[in-house]
Amino acid sequence: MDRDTAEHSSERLPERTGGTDDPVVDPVVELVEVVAVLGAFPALAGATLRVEPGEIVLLRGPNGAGKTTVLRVCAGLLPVVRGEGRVLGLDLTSDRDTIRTRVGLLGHANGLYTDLTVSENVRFWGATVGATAEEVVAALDRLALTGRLADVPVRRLSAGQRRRTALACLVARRAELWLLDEPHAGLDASGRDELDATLRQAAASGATVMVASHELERTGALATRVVDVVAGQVRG
Amino acid sequence: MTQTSTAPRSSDPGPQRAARRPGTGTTATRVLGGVTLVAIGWLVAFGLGFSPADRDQEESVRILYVHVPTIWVAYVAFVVTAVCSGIYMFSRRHSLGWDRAAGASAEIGVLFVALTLLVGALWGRLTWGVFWQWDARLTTTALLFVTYIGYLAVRRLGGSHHQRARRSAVIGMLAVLLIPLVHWSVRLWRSLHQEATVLRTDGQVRMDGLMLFSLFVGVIAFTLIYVWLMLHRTRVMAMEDALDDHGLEEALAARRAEGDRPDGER
Amino acid sequence: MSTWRIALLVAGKDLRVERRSRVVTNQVVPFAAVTMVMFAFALDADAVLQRVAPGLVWLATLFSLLVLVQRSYAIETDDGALDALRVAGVDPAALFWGKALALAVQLAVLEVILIGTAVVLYGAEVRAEGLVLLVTTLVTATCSLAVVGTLYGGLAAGFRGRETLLPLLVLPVVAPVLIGATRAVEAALGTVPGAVVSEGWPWVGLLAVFAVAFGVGGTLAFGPLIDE
Amino acid sequence: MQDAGFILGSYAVTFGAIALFAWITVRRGRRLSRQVPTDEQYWT
Repeated sequence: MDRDTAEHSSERLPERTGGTDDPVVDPVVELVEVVAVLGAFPALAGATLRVEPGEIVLLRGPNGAGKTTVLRVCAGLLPVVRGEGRVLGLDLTSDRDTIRTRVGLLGHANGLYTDLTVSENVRFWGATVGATAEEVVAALDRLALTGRLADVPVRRLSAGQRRRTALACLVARRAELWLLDEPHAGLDASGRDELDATLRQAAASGATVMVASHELERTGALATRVVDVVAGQVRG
Repeated sequence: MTQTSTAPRSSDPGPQRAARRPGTGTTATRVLGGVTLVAIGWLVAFGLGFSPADRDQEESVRILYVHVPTIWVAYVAFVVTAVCSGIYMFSRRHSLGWDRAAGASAEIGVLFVALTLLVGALWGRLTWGVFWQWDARLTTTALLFVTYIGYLAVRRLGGSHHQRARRSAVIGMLAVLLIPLVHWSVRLWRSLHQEATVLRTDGQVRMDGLMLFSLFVGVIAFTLIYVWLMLHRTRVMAMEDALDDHGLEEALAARRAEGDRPDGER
Repeated sequence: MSTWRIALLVAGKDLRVERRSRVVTNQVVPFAAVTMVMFAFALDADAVLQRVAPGLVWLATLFSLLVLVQRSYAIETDDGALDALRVAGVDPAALFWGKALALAVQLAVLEVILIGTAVVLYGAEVRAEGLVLLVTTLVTATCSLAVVGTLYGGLAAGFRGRETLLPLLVLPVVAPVLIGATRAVEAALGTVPGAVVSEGWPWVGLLAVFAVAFGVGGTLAFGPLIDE
Repeated sequence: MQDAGFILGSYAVTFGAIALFAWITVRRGRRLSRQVPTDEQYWT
């Protein structure tokens, strides 16, 4: 688990670790005919997907197609019922615990403690993976959550500001694979620009990004590749 | 492997299906069932007929021959639940068969404890004049009953089979740990506050040979009942699980067909 | 990060949420106090109340425990934080101990308040020679209740109907704690005529065994319980 | 027999309840085994 800790500038985002040791570039995500269920419902009825390092992949599809489930499976949250999956070179059935420490997921819910302030939330989530104080400050800067805003309890924020706080938590967590579920929802124009910039920068510094969205005109420009999700099936 | 075994059956299902009566029974369980019925007959004959009345308890001692074996077998059932849970959790294969055995055993155990409490209340009314006494053993048994009701509730929480198995295995192992703890605490509780009369709620009656033999027949009969019920209940559970899996298969096909419709995007 | 540092982080977070939201202070403590008053209405005799005061204190604590556990997991599930904790790869054992620690702190405060209430309302008296026993009992009973509450609360957290499932699971399990803590406090306060302080110590032993058993169980089993 | 009602009653309750449980189990088994493919029924 030695991460690259050299020289943290405020603008720098995490580097993928696997690449330096391993010259052969493995795919970050590799799903083969993966089936996952929510209760008794097969939300994912066969997903085959390959994502290379540094890509920004857009998962496109109508509501209920299974986009969220793809992300939750890749985060190691939902078990793979059938098929095979590897994330960051680790098996999705046997190494889920390790995978979880190395990916970051922004789901429908923000995963924030609404009674705590913005900075307290970011500090807490950063601390769960051992982020330093500077990294937390950098993450807050990155999403323009500075000044008075940083000390406001999350329950008093707008939906867009909460989304930005959740993103800052994600930045502080230094994930190697970013999984974002409708990240633009609720953001205003400037928030969207900040989000896009953050994601581009993450990808540029070696992280891989998967975004589920139905706002094509917004995410289409950002994504390096678009993958369709239809009726629980993914081919890409 | 499954393919080779299913092929001949599906090609020629007629005679095979006709030969076998549908259900969870096999020749072995039918024989076992017969033996169990004979044992129950013996128990009734000895318990109600041949065995003598007790000096103190008089005729009411006859209740003992069903009362004591039910609680003994219930304890065995809960230990089996814990052992099967442990095997499920710690074995490499995490075979669901162990989980189903644990669940079936707990169900039967709960049934037997319920019967113990019910019959015990009847007996208590006869010998003490009241249905319930806050005696150590009664209290422990009542708590045991509620604890395993909770275990069965956890089994019904939903989710995948393995989720159910993991959760209930944890609860099953903790619950069996609780038995000595509860027993000890309740014993201590009552021993410090001695009742005026020492009540006898257990089988610690001085017994003559025939009474002891009747009790022995009772234990045999109830153990056989337990085994017979276990066999059938685990098989029913296996089919319930299989039906669930089958439901998933159909749901998968339906989900895939949804995407293949011509108006689909692809 | 080590398990203990994460546990302290989680506990600190829980306590900070409480300090900000004041749900326990403004709702659970009054609830417990009202319960104590209701007991007095139900058992309308001074002598009886004084005698059963320790039992009523622990009964009120148990009811409050259920509410505290619900609250402890409500803050995790309200905005999907429990999922986020799992994705963050937080060690389940650390999560268990963190939440148990925060719960224990809240319970301890509540118990002190309840004993104070018993002194005022029921006429129970804290005697000097029983003070060590009283404090030790409070600490061990609190640990027992906190680990059991955290363990079963985690199991019930993700489900509809958890409000009813939790009491069904927890109450039979904590019966030994209720018995043991009640008897130990009776011995410490001398509410029962002829009670000697030394009679209370075996009960503290029982509580300690209980706390250790469920502490170990929770450390090992919390992961499978909260995972999907 | 003295107290015959209680004694016979407790025998009847015990075996009655067990028989009921057994009957429900077997009946459910019959119904399910028609729906579940034979190769899933490992005891056959």
